Amino acid sequence: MVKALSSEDIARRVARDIPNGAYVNLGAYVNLGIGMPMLVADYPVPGREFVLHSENGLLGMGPAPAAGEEDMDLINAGKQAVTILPGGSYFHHADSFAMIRGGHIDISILGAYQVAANGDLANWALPGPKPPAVGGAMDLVAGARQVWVMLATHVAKDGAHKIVERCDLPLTGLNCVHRVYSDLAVIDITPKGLVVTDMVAGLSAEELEAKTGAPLAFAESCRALLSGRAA
Amino acid sequence: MVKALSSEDIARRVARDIPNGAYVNLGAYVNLGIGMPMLVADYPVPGREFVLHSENGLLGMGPAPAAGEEDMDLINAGKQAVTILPGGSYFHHADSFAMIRGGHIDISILGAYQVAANGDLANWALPGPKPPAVGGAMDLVAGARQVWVMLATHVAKDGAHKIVERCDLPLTGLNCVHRVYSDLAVIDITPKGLVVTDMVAGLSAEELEAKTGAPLAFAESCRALLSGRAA
Amino acid sequence: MIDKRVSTLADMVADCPDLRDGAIVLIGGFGDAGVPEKLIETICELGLRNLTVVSNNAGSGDYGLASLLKAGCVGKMVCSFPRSAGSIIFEELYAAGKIELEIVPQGTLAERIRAGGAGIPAFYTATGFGTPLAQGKETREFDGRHYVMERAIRADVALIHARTADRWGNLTYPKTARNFNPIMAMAAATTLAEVRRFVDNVAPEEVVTPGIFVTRMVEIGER
Amino acid sequence: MIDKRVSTLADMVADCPDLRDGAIVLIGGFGDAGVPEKLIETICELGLRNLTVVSNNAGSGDYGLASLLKAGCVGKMVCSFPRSAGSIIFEELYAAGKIELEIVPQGTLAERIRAGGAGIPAFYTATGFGTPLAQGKETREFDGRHYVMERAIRADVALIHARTADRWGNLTYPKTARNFNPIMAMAAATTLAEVRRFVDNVAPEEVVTPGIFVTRMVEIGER
Repeated sequence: MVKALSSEDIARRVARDIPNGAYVNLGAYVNLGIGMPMLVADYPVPGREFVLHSENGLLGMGPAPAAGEEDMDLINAGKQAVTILPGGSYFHHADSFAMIRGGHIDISILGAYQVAANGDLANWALPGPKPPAVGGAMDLVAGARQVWVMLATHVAKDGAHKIVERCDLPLTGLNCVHRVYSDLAVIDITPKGLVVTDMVAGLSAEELEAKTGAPLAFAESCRALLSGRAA
Repeated sequence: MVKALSSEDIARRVARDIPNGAYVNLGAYVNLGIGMPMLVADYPVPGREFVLHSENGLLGMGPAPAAGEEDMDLINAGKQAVTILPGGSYFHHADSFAMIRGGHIDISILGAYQVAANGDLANWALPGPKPPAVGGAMDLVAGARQVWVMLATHVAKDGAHKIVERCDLPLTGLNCVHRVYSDLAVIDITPKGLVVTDMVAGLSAEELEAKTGAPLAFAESCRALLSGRAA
Repeated sequence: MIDKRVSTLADMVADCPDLRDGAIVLIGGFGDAGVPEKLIETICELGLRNLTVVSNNAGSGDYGLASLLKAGCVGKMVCSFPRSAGSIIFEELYAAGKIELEIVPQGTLAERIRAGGAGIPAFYTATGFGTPLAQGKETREFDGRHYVMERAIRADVALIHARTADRWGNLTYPKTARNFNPIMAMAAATTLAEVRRFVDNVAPEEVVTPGIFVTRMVEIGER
Repeated sequence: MIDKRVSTLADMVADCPDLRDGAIVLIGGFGDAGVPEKLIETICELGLRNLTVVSNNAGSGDYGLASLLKAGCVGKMVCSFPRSAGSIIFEELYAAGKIELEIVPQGTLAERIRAGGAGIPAFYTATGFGTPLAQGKETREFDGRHYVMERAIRADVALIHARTADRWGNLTYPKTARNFNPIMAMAAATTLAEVRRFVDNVAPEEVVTPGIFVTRMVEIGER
C-alpha cells in the first residue's frame, strides 16, 4: 500500500534538506515561493538556522503572527502577515532582487505546473481569459543558486503528468530546476536527466515511471531501497 | 584699470547665482568639485538654502569643522574633513552616483584646464608621466542638469587660452558645460557659441576677446555695461 | 528655506503640472503595504485620462489604485502581478479590453525603475530569457550565458507612501511597506509623498530616501 | 546557529580559499575613510602575488592599501583616482612599469560593482562617451543620446570596513566611511569585514548591508 506524503510531510522533508552554507555557521538563504513552499517556514529544523528571504524586501522572515497580532506593514510575497526574526532586515525591491539576481539566494523553493527533464519550468501562466501574472518567479529561477520545486501531487488531478519531457505551458525559465519534491518521490534533475533519490514506501519503480512523463534513473540509495522492499 | 576677481569673489558670485528649485522652497542640489569649487561652500546666501552633494556619499555638506573637531569618517570628495548640516544624509557610492547620473543634481561646479565654445570640457588629464586620475568628473558632466566651470584665471599663467575653439587636452565630456565663471567674466555657452553676460569693470570687449580663444557675443545686459563704461 | 511640506493632499495634487492626461505614474506599494492610498484617491478627483500606471499589483477591492482604475483614469498598467485576490476591477477592465497590460517580471520591473532613477538607459538580465516575456526583446550572450536587454522606466510622477519625513524630504518607511517606494521616488520628474508623520530631522544614517528625490509631501497621520 | 564572527583577523584570512594568487579583490574606502586597513595589513602577510585590486584610490602613505602595494602583492589596480596626496608607493610602481592601471570614472566604477552584485552583466551609461576612457568600448544610441556599454565587476573577495555588526552579518557604517563598502560587500564570492564593534542585533530598519552579503567578520575596536 503506497502512502503518499501530505504537503506538510513534503515541507518537513524539504526543510530537513536545506544545507548549511559553505562555511561553518554561515547558514543558508532561502526564498519560499507563494503557496505550498510557504509551508516550509512551519518546520524549523532543530539545531539548524537558515534565513528566509521574502522578495518584497525582508530577510529573516518568521512564522505567521498570532491572531490579532497581524501588522499589515509586515507581509510576505503572498501578501500574508508574517513576523521578523532576530537578525532580520528590511530593504527595497531593487536591493531585494539584487540578492536574487546576483546569486546570493542559496535556494529558491517554488511550486510548478510542469517541470521538464531538462530543468525547464512552467509555473506562471495557464490557458484562459485571466490576465497573466508572473511576480518574482522568473527572477528567482534565473538568479538563485538552486531551484527546488514542490509538487503537492506527482500527477495532476486529471492524471496529466507534471514531470514531463518538454513543458507545453509558457515557460518561467530554461534549465533552471535542480530538484523536485513530490508526494511520491524526490528527483534530482541532472545533465543526464531525472534521477530518483528517494521514494515513498510501497511504491515500485514501474509505478513511479508510469506517473512521470520522462525517463527516470534511480540513484544507488534509491535502488537499495527498492531492492530492500522487493526482498 | 581692470580689477580681476579673486577666487573668493568668483565663489561668492557663483553662490549668488545658484537658483531655487522649480517649486517654491524646493532648493537646489549642487555638487562642488575638488579644488576651487569647494570655496562656494564658504559663501552662504542669506535667505536661500541649497543642499551640497559630495560624491563620496553625503548630502547636506557643511563647512569645514573647527580645528581639532575633524572627524575623518566625515570627509568630502577632496578627502578633507567637513561637517553635515541638519537635513543631511549618508548613502553609498552607487546611490550617490545614481543621484548624479540620474539627473538629480541641479548644478555641478567644476574646475577646468580647457573649455570649448561647443561646451566640451577637459579637466582631468595633463601630459606627463603621472598616472591619470579621473574621479567623478566624467559622471558629473554627463549627469548633472547644468555644469558650471570656475576658472581662477581667464588665461593660463603662460598666456595660453583656457577658453578655446576646440579642446586639445583629453576630454572629460562633450557639449556639457553651460556656463563659465572666470576672474574676468561670466560666459554662457549656448548653441550659438559663447555669450558674455557679465564682465569686470574697466575691461573692454576687445581685451576680453584677446584673452579668449573663441568668438564672443555679448548679451544685452553686458552691452549696456560696456557702453555705460564707455560713456 | 527648503520646505517640501504641503498642508493638504488636494493642494499638493493641484500644484503638480506633471499630473496630466497621458502621464506615466509610478505608484509604490506591494499588495496593500506601502500603497499611497490617500494620495491616489485625491488624484482620482482630478479626472485624468489615459494614465500609464506602473505598480507591482493592479489594486484590490475598490480603494487605492482600484479606485483610480474604476474612475477610468488608467489606459495602461505595467505590473508584475495583476491577479491578486480581490483585483476585480482590473480583471473586469482587462476582460472588456478597456485597459492595456504589460507584464514585467518583478525583479526586472524593480531594476528598470531603479535604472530610470540612476540614469542607466538599458541593462541586461538573465530573467525571462527563453520565455514569452522576452519575446521581441533583444538578447545577448555574455560569458556563455544568455541575457535579455531591458530598458529603464522613467515617469512623470511618482506617488509614494512613507513613515516619517523632515522638511528636506528625507524619508523612512515602515517595515516591508518600503518595497517599491524608494526606487520609484528616484525615477520620476516629480515625486509626491504621503507621510504618516513629519519629524524635525531624520537621523542622517537612517535616511532611506534622501530628500533630493522628493518634491512635495503631506502628513496623513498614523493608520 | 548562524554566527559569522571570527576571533582574529589572522584566523579569518587563513580560512579564506578565495584569497589566492591572481584573485580579484575589492577594497572598500574612499581616501582614508572606510578603508579596512587592519584587514589589508593582515592579508599582506600572506605574501600573495598578482592580485587585481579594485578600490577608488591607490592608497597613501605606507599603511593600508599602500602596504599591500609595497609588499608586491598587486599586479593591477582598477580605480578612479590613484593620484591622491601621498600615493607615493603606487606612483613609483606605476612609473617603473611594475603595475597595470585601469582608470574608471568613479560613478561607472561604483555602478559596475553594484551590477556585479546585482547579477547585471552589463549596462549603458553616458559617462565617458567621446573621451579616452571610452576608447575600445562599445557605444550605442538610445533616444538620441550616446552611451557606453560597461561590464559588471565581480570579485573573489571583498574587504570592507563597518561600524557595527551582529552575528548574522548585518552591518552599519560610520558616516561617509560607508562609500564603496556596501556595494563591494555584494559583489564578491567571499566578503570579509573588519567591524569596529559587535552588537547583539542591528535594528532591522537600520541595517545598511544585510547579512546575506557577509561571509566572515572580526571586531577591531573603535579607532
